[in-house]
Amino acid sequence: MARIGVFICHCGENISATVDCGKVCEAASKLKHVAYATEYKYMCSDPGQSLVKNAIIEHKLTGVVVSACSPRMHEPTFRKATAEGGLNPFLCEMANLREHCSWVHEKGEATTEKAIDIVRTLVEKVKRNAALQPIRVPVTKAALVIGGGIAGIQAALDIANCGHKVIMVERSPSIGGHMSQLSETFPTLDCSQCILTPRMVEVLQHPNITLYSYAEVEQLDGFIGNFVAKIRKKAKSLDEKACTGCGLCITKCPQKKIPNEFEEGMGFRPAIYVPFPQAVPNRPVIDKANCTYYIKGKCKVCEIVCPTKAIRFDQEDEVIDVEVGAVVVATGFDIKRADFFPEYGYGKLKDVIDGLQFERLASASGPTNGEILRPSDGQKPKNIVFIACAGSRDPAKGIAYCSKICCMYTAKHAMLYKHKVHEGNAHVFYMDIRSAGKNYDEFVRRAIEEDHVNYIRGRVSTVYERDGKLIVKGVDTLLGAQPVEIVADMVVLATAGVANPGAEELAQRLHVSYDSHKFFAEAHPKLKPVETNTAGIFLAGACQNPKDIPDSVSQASGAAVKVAALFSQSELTREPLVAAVNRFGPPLYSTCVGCFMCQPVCPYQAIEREEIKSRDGKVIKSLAKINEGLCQGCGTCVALCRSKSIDLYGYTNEQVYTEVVALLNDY
Amino acid sequence: MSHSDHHIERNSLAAKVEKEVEVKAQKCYQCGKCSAGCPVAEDMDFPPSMVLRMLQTELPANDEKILKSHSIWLCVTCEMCLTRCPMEIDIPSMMDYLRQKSRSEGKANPKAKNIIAFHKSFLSSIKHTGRLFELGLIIDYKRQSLNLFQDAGLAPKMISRGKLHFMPEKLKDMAHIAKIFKNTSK
Amino acid sequence: MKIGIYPGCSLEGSARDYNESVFALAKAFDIEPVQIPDWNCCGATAAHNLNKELSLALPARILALAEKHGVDEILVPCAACYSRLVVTKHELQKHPELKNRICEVIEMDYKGTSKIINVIEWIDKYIIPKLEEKVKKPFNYKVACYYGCLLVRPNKVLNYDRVEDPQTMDVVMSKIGATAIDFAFKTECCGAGLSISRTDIVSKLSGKIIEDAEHRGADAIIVACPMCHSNLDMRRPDINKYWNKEFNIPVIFVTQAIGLAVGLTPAQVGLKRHFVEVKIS
Amino acid sequence: MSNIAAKAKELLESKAVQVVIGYEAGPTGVVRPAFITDAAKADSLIYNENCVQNLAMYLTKHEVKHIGKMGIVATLPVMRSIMMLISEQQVVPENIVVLGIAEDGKLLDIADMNVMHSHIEKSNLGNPTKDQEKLAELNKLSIEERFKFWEQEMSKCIKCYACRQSCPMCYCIRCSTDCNQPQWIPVQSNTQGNMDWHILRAMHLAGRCISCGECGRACPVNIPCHLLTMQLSDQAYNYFKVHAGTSVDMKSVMSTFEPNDKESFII
Amino acid sequence: MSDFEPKVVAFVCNWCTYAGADLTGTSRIKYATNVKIIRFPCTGRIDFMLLLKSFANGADGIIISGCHPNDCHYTSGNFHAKRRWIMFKELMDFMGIDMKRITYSWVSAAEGARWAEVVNTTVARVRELGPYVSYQKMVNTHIEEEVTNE
Repeated sequence: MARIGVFICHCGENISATVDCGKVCEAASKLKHVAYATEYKYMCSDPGQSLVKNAIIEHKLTGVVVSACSPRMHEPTFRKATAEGGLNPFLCEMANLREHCSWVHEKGEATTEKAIDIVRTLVEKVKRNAALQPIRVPVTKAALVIGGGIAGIQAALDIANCGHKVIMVERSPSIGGHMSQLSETFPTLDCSQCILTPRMVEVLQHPNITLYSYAEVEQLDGFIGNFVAKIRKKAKSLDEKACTGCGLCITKCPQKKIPNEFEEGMGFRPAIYVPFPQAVPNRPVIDKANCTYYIKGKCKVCEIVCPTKAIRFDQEDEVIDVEVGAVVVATGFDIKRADFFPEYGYGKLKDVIDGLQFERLASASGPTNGEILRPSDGQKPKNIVFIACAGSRDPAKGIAYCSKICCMYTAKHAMLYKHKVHEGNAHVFYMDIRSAGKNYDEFVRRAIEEDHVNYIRGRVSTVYERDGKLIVKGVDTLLGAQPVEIVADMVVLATAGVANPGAEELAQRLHVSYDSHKFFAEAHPKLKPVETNTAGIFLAGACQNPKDIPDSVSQASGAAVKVAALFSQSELTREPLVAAVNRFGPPLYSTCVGCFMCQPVCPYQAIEREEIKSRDGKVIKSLAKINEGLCQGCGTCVALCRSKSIDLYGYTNEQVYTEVVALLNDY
Repeated sequence: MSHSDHHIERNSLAAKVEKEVEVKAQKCYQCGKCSAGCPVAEDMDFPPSMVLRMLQTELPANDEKILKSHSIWLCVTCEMCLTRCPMEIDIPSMMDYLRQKSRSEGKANPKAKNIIAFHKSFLSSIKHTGRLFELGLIIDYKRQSLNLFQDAGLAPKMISRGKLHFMPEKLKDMAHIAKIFKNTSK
Repeated sequence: MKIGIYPGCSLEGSARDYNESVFALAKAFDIEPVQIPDWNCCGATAAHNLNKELSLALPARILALAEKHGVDEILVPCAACYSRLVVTKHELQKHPELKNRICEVIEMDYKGTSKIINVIEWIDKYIIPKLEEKVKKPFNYKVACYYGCLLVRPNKVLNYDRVEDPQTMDVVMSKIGATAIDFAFKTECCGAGLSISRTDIVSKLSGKIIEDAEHRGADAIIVACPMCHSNLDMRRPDINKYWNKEFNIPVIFVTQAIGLAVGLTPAQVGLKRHFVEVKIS
Repeated sequence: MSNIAAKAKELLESKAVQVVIGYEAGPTGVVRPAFITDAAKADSLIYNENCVQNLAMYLTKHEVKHIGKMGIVATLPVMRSIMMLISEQQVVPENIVVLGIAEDGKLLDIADMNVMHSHIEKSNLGNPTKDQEKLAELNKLSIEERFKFWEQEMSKCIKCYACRQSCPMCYCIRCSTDCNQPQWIPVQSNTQGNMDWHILRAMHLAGRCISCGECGRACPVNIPCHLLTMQLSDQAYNYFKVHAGTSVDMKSVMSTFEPNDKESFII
Repeated sequence: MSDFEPKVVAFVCNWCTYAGADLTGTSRIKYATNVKIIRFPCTGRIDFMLLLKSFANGADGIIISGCHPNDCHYTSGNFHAKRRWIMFKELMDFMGIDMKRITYSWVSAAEGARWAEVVNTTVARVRELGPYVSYQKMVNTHIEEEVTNE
């Protein structure tokens, strides 16, 4: 038999000024199963809380209704007091007599009546509350960082420095990401490699970080605190322990004409290679698709010249399982290539290049040793045109968003060009200059005012070649949309930043959501920019949307803190207000019929498939199962389930139904 | 209370363009790519992106300027603007509408006299013969535009090459064509 | 499959050369396209500039006539007529109410069942498969294929070839031995319907096209549109005057070039009717 | 022997299926469902315009399922039901062979679900004409008149749940009507509770009803309850451009959404 | 009917409208006492049957309110709810159940004044419509009397 205690708070006079608390108390005491009702001036004060605790013990209460302010204010307070009184904290409910009653109504009969209705409703609800136990989940204190660009590096170092193990997986042979390709960085024009490489080395040497380069995450199972990742370590055809990184194999490899990815196709590399001299780890891999031995079965020059006999042609991919408690996704972004722009030359015009190619041209370690020379004939361009928003903010091409970084890097490119080719002219076609950031706008102004970059507001319609020159047909919209034609030697497209190829598949493997542009989706656009909808998986850097270096690093540190917070306890405790599918003994097992229509409804991928098998392994029944590690308790699946087989603790069907009935009927 | 309830009855030219040819001027963010690629932009008083900007203001003075502009008559419907417009704004359809509107309100730019005279001669040729009678078209155009000596040397050369007929080729069912013209004259 | 042809007004007059070459080529390949009986003018630029309903009704009559006579596929050699017909079909398909209204106007049934093809598609489908065996005199010239506006735009409606740097005509020309040069003005406008009313603009725009083709060393400009042809060929004296230059590059219809390659005489394909002398044959 | 019977015979003989669900003439000549397990008895299968029952409901019944692989004579609504049942994981495509019937009564060659998909895509997926007319008629009434109409109809309901039993999409092993904590639908029959039931049923079929009209035919007191689900079929298409039962992996109307779903009533 | 005080039940989500209604309180904005709130985690949790049960138990009007689109605490619960209400509304319309008795709204945690407005307009409208007897009285009609009527 339920024994409910009702505690009516005056909140000074905040409630009692318009609600006749005495009358509410009297009405409450007459409600069925109310064993005790009292009123007090400040229920949240220490004596007020003691009143609750003592009453629980004294009156052997089985449920508590504190009729005071909003539960959003003091529910934790009174649940704690209830627990201290020896009752399960989830057997305490609050009736909101202040924000929803005394403060919004005038003093009078109707206000008091409403207060009584509210109290009665919560009394009926609390009778049906269950003694819930917090959900405890063990936490594996190791983090998986996917992607070894600047965001992944930052996240990995921050987590490792908190004393936790980190496993970093990088798809290419070296970490460093796009940042390692950059020449200088805005808005300070310091050398990218100079600030990045020390951190790359730190990753390699950190005792808490295990680096798997040339590896990919194939599968991720489990849930927050308890993930198992399957990692494919692609065969490098190399015994990494034996290799000393002397580089002899690289110089001797006869296959030398493979377009160099790191140089954005503007240089060549052999089949056995390290992507760039400062690569980490600085050990070569054999690109099987282009290696003569793998193609024709003959060659083995590298094996012959290797002084330590480190080449392993028979090496196979290795797939390993790692257990981690959290995942940071930092897979970065890609850019649209010049061939995305038929009107600018279909990628057939050699001197129409993209921003990353320009970075390599401007880089001291690049194919031209930092000289700006155009790809077609190696001449120094006297007239250069930069086209901003090439692909970005272009719904017709399927990209409606602003890529955010192009305004800044275009200004940087123009500036670098002017610094290197003093006599040259740099023109920038732009639509808007978006340079919000510390010292950003000053940087753009410097390009215009000090380096005399010619900024023209308008888009380019077409670029075509004539006598080795590029004719750029644009417009100056600030001069009444006057057509502008520039005869240029080179054109640089600030192409849109896009999701990495394979981002969608990875998102599916990780069970995190992604947006229509295949960028990973944050859990909340404002308040959870680092979290994904899957608990325990966090985002860092440009895999979420195009970002510059400072933003990527900040977000990476944010993600690291989320991971560190998660790892600060050995067990994860969660409010047990989660959904559950009913279960019974055989032969019914559950009323769930396994239509799985609830699955797509769940924003957290918390609904799994459970198969009940007979002793001989035959599936007797398939039914939905809620992973309470993932469920956040929104209850959308509950309302959707036709057979009412799912229910939500704290807001069960019985509870909410009773609330409706109790609110509308006097008992 | 809802945001959609706040619709004010708009009576601007932009609103009419939106209603009649489903072209939303507000979509234009003034990148100018249309003007950059337009073959006749440099001859126009207002290049296409300017026309869109003027529409966006929804000011009667600008609406008036558009309808009285030379630009709308110079547009040759080459469709380059639409092809390259990042917002896929159908400028050619919009121009068609503006031309018709300009003429029905008697606001056609005097500089476009020849262009309009040509179009009118063209249609009247079809109206009378069902097909284009080129010699008739030229004679009628000269009459309408008063450019009596234009292209004087062209016709004899065409005739000598068998490219100009002296008699129009008439349709059998001319009554049908007449009916179509009647049914579409507003 | 019944193939009809809608020649359009130009082909009956100023573009007789094009007409002759289309029919001569068809005959050489044993094809007999049937003219859509009692066809009318499509309305061209004038109609859609001045009267939207008329600009749909005139092509709708042509399409309805084709349907009435059981034509499954209509060849429209004139790029301008092609564009008007395809756009009309598209508009009426997209707006059923408009379709009903236009049916009332033309007092005919219209369903939209006939397929409309341009001359390149026609060549691709009916000429190319038998071309190799028939080529007698390879067309060994450097050519600039000029597509103009209406063969490729509006590309979302026409859905034909790629809109920037189209290739179909280049491919066709390469099949008869020609070398198609890369050409910056493939789809730039020639000035179109302003030919008579604003000859100055046409001279400027067409001149740019001719200048670029000559500059790149082309022996001929290949076209598939009578309007482009008349602007580049018939207007040549005006163009030369405007540019103060002597451009001599001939402008040849794609059907004429193929005709010559398969052994038709210059007269058979109407070359004699050109203003700019065609010295190649 | 009809094509259907021949095909059924062939399937049974080759052991491609263990049972064929179809129609046969009962002793009084009334059409009834038939479950043929013996090839020799396949002859009794018929198909004519009286064969209107939606046989798909048997596909989820244990008594039929346990026999083995099932062949099923399937008109358009049955085919659409099968698509729904597959998409809702109640039927495994490998377990059934569809003897599709075209609109003209001819046997279709439904080799697999892709073939069935393209056949369904080509068909008219709207509500049957006579029901459309009735819907239009009701939609023309004033709101008070509609309420009167349904109040009158609902008062006749005897809560026999034949509508539920006959519906292939009502395959739950426990219906929400059988829930008593809380008791969503009152056990006894009164107009309000009856209406609650029919609203609940229609909502549970929103975006799932394939317009077979079986529920209406099954009702012993002739409540046109199929109009409720059909109205929602129309609306599901109207709002979300989804016809139920067209493919094996259709996006369910009620468990998916588009951020820009249009409505005009939320302020 | 002038002394008719409508009973209105409000089903609101915890994160937006419940918090918004709290703000109405902290801002001391007054509204009609007729509305009583039931808290849900999310509009996605609100079962349409609860609406029918409300009417059956004497409610004359109902308010459903949650986070504005894109603001859902659970990212998509309100979108699912929106679909559900679209279908529900169409069904109710078809059955002649007056949708003027149900207000659907998005009220954010910052819209305290808006909540008061939603409540007051709903109460005023329902007051106009009068008690929902046509629904409530149905509980007393049943098969026997209808059959005999036929």
